[in-house]
Amino acid sequence: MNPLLSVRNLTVRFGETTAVDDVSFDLPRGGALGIVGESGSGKSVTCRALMKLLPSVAKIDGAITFDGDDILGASEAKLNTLRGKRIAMIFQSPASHLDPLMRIGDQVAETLRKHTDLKGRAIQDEVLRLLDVVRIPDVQRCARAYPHELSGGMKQRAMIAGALACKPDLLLADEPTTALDATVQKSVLDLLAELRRTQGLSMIFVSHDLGAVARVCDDVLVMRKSKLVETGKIRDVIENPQHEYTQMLIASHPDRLRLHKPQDVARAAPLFEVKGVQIRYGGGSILDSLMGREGGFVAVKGASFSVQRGEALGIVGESGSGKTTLARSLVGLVKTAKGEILYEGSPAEPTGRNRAAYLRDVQLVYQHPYEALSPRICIRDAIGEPLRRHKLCSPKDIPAKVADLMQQVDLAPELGDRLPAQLSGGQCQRVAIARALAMDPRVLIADEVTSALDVTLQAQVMDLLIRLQKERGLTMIFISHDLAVIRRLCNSVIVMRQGEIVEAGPTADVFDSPTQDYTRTLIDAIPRLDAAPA
Amino acid sequence: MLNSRRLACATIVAASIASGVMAQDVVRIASPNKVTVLDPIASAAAGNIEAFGQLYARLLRRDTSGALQPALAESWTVSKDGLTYTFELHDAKFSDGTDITAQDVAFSLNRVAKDEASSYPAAFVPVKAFTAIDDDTVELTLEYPSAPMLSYMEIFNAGIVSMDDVQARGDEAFLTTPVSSGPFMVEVWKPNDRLILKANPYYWREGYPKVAGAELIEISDDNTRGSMIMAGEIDANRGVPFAQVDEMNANDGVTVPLEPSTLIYEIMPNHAVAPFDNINVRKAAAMALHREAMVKAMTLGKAVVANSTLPNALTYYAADVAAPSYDPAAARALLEAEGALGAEVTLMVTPQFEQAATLLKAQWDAAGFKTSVERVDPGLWWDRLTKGEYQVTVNWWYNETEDPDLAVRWAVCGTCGNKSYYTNYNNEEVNAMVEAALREQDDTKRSAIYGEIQRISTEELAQIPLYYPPFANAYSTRIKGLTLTPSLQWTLEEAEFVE
Amino acid sequence: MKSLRFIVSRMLQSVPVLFGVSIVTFLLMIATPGDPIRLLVGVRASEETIALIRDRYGLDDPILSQYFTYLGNLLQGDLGASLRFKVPVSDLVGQFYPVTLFLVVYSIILILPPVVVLSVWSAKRPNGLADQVIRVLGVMGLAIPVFWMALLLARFFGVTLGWFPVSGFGDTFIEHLHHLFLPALSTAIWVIPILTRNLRSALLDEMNRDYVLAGMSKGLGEAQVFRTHVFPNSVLPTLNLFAVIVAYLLGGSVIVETVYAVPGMGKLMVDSILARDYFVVQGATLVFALTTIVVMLAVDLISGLIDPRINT
Amino acid sequence: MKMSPMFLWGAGLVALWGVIALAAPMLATHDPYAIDFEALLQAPSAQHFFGTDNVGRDTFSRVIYGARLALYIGILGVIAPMLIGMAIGLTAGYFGGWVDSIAMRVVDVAVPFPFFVLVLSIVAVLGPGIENYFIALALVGWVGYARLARAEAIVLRSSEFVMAARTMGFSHPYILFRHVLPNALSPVVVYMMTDVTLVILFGAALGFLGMGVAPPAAEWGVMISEGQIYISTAWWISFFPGLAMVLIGVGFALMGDGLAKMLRIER
Repeated sequence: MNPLLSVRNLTVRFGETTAVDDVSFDLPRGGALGIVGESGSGKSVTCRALMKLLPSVAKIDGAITFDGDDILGASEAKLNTLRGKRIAMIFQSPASHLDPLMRIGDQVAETLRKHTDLKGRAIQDEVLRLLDVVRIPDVQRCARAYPHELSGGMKQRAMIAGALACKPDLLLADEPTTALDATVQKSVLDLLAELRRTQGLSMIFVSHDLGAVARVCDDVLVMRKSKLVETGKIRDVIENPQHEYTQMLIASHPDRLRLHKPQDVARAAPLFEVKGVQIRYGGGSILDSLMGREGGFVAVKGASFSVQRGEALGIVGESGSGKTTLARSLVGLVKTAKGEILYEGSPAEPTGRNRAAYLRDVQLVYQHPYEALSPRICIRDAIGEPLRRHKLCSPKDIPAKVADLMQQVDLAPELGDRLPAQLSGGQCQRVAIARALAMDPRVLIADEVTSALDVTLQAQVMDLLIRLQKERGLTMIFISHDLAVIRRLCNSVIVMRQGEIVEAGPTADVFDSPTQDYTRTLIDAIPRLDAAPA
Repeated sequence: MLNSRRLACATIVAASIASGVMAQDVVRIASPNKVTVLDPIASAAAGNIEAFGQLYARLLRRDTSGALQPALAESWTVSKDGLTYTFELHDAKFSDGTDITAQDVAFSLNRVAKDEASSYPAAFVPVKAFTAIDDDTVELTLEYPSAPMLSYMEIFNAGIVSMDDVQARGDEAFLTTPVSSGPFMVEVWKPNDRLILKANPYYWREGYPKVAGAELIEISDDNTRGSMIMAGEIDANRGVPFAQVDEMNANDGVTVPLEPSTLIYEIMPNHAVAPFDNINVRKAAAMALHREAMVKAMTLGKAVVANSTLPNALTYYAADVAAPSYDPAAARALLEAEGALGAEVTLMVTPQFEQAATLLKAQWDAAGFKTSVERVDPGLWWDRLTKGEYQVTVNWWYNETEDPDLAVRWAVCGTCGNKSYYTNYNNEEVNAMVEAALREQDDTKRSAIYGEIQRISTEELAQIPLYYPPFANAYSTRIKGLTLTPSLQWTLEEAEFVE
Repeated sequence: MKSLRFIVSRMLQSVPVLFGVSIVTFLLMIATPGDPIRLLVGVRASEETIALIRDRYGLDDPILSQYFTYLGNLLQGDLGASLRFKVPVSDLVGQFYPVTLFLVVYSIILILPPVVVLSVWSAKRPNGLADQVIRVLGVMGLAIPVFWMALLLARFFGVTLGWFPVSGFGDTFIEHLHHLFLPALSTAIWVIPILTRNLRSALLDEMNRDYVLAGMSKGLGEAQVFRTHVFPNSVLPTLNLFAVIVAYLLGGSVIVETVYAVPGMGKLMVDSILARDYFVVQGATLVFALTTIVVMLAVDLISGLIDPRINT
Repeated sequence: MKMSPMFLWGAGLVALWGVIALAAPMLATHDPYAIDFEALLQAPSAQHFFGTDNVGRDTFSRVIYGARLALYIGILGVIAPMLIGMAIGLTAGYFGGWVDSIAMRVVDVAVPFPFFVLVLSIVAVLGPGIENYFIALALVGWVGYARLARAEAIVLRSSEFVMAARTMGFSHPYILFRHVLPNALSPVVVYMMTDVTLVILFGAALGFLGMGVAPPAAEWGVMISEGQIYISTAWWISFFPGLAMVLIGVGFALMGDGLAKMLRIER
């Protein structure tokens, strides 16, 4: 029986650059194929080529045959009868792939209107049914809602519902879970796996995360630098990877990283003490004061914890749990409404008079590598800036100091003249770290530093941080939604949920014997390589 | 084909503007001058003058040839000493159907002469009183004789208003629809846009006006008015730039007859401030100018070069006097002699005198002045002029009558209220002669006096005369009998459409 | 309900704004040299007469008391009376405002279709021939002085061809359309390029959005994706610029109104400024300001309708 | 950053005008102010390339010299408003709070003003003339810039790199200049390019309404309005200045579009 989809020597070029280089594979009916690779590996382009959804500048060679139809040869008209009807696609970041001005229901209905003869009422019912299929609660409301009114998980489910509308034979999933919280990610993966069984979907699942692929797929392709490096049954690939890149990929998966033993810390007077800190956004308006209420939205409710010298504290929680807000309050980016922050026993004034002095000790590294650097300042100047402004060393020494810092974070000196936009995410993150180190801080707060990076980069950055902590005896506070990262790096951990600290303690205890169900679900949600397919 | 379209379009426009009335019997006149008030004594601004004549009949009127004719007064007698005038009134009615009585006439004319708010009483200064002898006899008594007094019974503010109405409504009377005694009455007044007139059924003159109505439309832009008349949207265009006269004439359906006026364009030095307080500097300024060439450039040869401080259309106009003629070398020499070489002068002009300003600056600088041009809007111009806050400027003026009395009072008399058109020219001798000439009954003697006035004031360059332009108004060939009299009155009642 | 509260609050906010506008205008007029009375009674009137009438109009009272009298009347909805015509300013506004409003709306109607067509056309193939031509023509339309262009149009369509009136407003609706065609056209010629440029770039931005890809993946085809997704999203930024332009047109129609002798607010304004007719200038400015505020509000409401993320 | 061809064309055109302005004395065939009673309203000829005007001045030379005033008006006329607008807009947007609300109230008052009327009355107050025209523009024109700059500043304020600068203990003024300003500039510059054209045009329009630059200055707007009544008898008087105005406008507009492309940072 011939495969549903067969790809032969697929090559995609954008002008000079070759995005996909001579890729061939088959997908049997009902099969599920994972394509794994890091950003820029060409996996997404491959996926889009299957629908011929590439900009006109792309030059496509090779052959793609879907159920006997030649895709690359087909006319737009012909393709549009396949797209959405027989081949459907779901994307990363549902937020941007849904039209912000159109109701969810209508966007799901679009496919039905286009490809079926359903009319009015019938469409409504079908939409509701689909939304129900993807486990969306309160389908009525959701159908009427606009994208911005739904959570990321709900958006993704809605998009899946739209993809399923016409019972396609093939579902192309392009990083469908990357932007989501761990728990949500897990549930979506489970949903996909289930749909596979129930709807008899064939699926191509593109992801940078082997763990995620392992949950849904039987077979896997590993791509690197637009080439296919390894293919095979997912189990085999995970158990004994042939290609060294695959091996590195697997080695650097949080699940496989050797747990480093954080230096244990003297139970002395804590360096940081946070007492009942409450943080509020908005509020305090005249109206509020008139009505004698506090108003606004409370992001952090009475958080209390302490950090020892040289300790590595992890703060975990899903998006909106207030962990980032809490971190920012430590460096005075947000004012605390209640409670106090003690640094070395005396009240820290991150916004007050001698903030400069305090901030030299306490530095924050941000989540998005590109956005954290001023776009029009070359990275050498970016790193030198604090030195120059705070006169941390004599002007003539600055170049040397900068070079030293760059070398410390493994940045090639020649990158110095580049603008952030001309660097990779990992490099930018290093620049950000180097810039923080320029202040020679004692405390480094890392806010989701790894979450925007590919796994191999994640591993490298983590190693870097560990090394720096050792060398400089830094005290660190890691904020992350990725428990694997936290587990690896931290002595102790705080679990936050909706602005409250729900659990805290030494990492090992929290992970091995969580007292809270919430914590447990978080831990369960960690994508594992050895997890059985859902 | 195009023409028919044009015609169709024209009719639409006409119909639209004439609001219901058939296009062919309403005369549409576009003028840059604005109608701002309807009370004949309240303003002496050009736009209002042009409107007053249509609303308020006077005791006398001028025919199309310009000759004085009986109007509301069918006859009159003047006493030997010239101090008493007696007017016999025609039977006539106001637009509201009430009779125009001697009381109305006396009331109206006394308002002009005596009311403290009367904007231009100059002509009536000698007046002791207007008194109604009986219902149709009015007697005018003077403090002292005034030769031109009879002709003043025709000027724009000598119009007759309804005493009852004015006393009843007060200022209200003139707000929107005054009771009119002239050929037309107000149908609608759209301030700042147009005054729509309709024929006054009670007008004293049988068979007049010949048209059903008229519209005085204010259009500030020369080109717009030009386009309008060429497109057939109006029947008369008040004030065609000389540059466009030939173009308009060439356009079928439009003619631009150059009509006699009492206009004079002149340079106005301020005699109260340096350097033009100095007669020789004024002379130099005059000699620096090639006036013939200037006039040719400014009017394309359509105006006469002025030689006197008074308009050439006036009786007793002295053709023999002359301002110093073009001689830049002499001008420079004169300036040097006066130590005024390189004297800085600021020439204040309104936008309409840009060309003149350019010419003056070029020639004066050539002769050794340092001229800078200051461009102001009319509002500011009047303010500065009347306050005497200027060195030299350019403007025109006209005279209501052919008699020079008002003209000399306006232009060269330092003690007649206007400081010689606010140039502060003040010559005792001239002032005295102005009064004498008014009282003088003998024609030849008056002629001599006015000649002398012109000689002196021109010699002393009270103003530097530039030219005497004709009225250049464009008329549609659809109408005949419409002209603008030298006293700025449209002969609308005579106008009619040609079939 | 929610949007009603929005409207009310915005209207409340506009009160101090109008107050500010009235102060600025008043100061401007006070500072303007030139005597309205002189212009009113004309050349020949003597100083004495002028002084007398100035006094009658209370123009010699101290400035502050003048302003407060004015403000007092204003609060009672009285815009004062014209110095020149002695008629209430509200009457004048009532006479001239509808014309300008008609002209502006007419212009908008002439402007929008070409803007949409042109910008879509040039966005289809960026930097293609059509795009280049449209852009260059646009720049020219922008750079040609309105009054100059207007004059040429008047002479050609009005006089030479005789297709359209070169002046006036007409009485019936049809006549309005006929009379104001050339003025509206002259306005459109320089407004179209501005909006086109704006909408074009908005379209280009939106065409690269992810949801376009998503739409294509549903097999909707370019045309439908453009119609249902790209276009609505592109309209928003243009809408705001549009508001600014409309506001500008309301006050900036001066030139066009002058050239085509349209009896509108622009003409009233300029004439009043030149004649130093203080109260008319103030009243008219306030009306302008109010209109602008309303337009802005309307646009915000519309964007609210289009874009659920904006909460009005 | 690589030059976009559009920018180069525009810049070239503007530069050309710049050269013309500087080299005016060399290029001009006649004294632009010299009147000549013998040569009134002459059609374009070898003698007078662009003909002569109603006082016999050489239109070609006047157009050449006009470039000086045009650039002067255009550039000075936008610089002042730009600086004022940027200063207000950036501070307001960056600091927010009461600073913002005060600035925005001022803007609120300025926005609903009919632009033209305001310029007109300001010119009426100060009297005509280029300098006063600039003042009027500065008093009115800054609003557009302020709004743009503010919008940008608000976005940048909450961007991570500005926060990073804060947490490195830098002062507000420093951050405003080093980090906010450079990234807020591009839309402003683009807007500026269109503004230049409009400013030059407004100059002309004021001339038309009789409030422009005083004669005999060789200013295109004044020339056009002077030539208006000769539109059908001596078209060249107003045509050539008009043409010049279009060409300079095209130059600036192209520059604007080009800059918009170039200032975008591609990743």
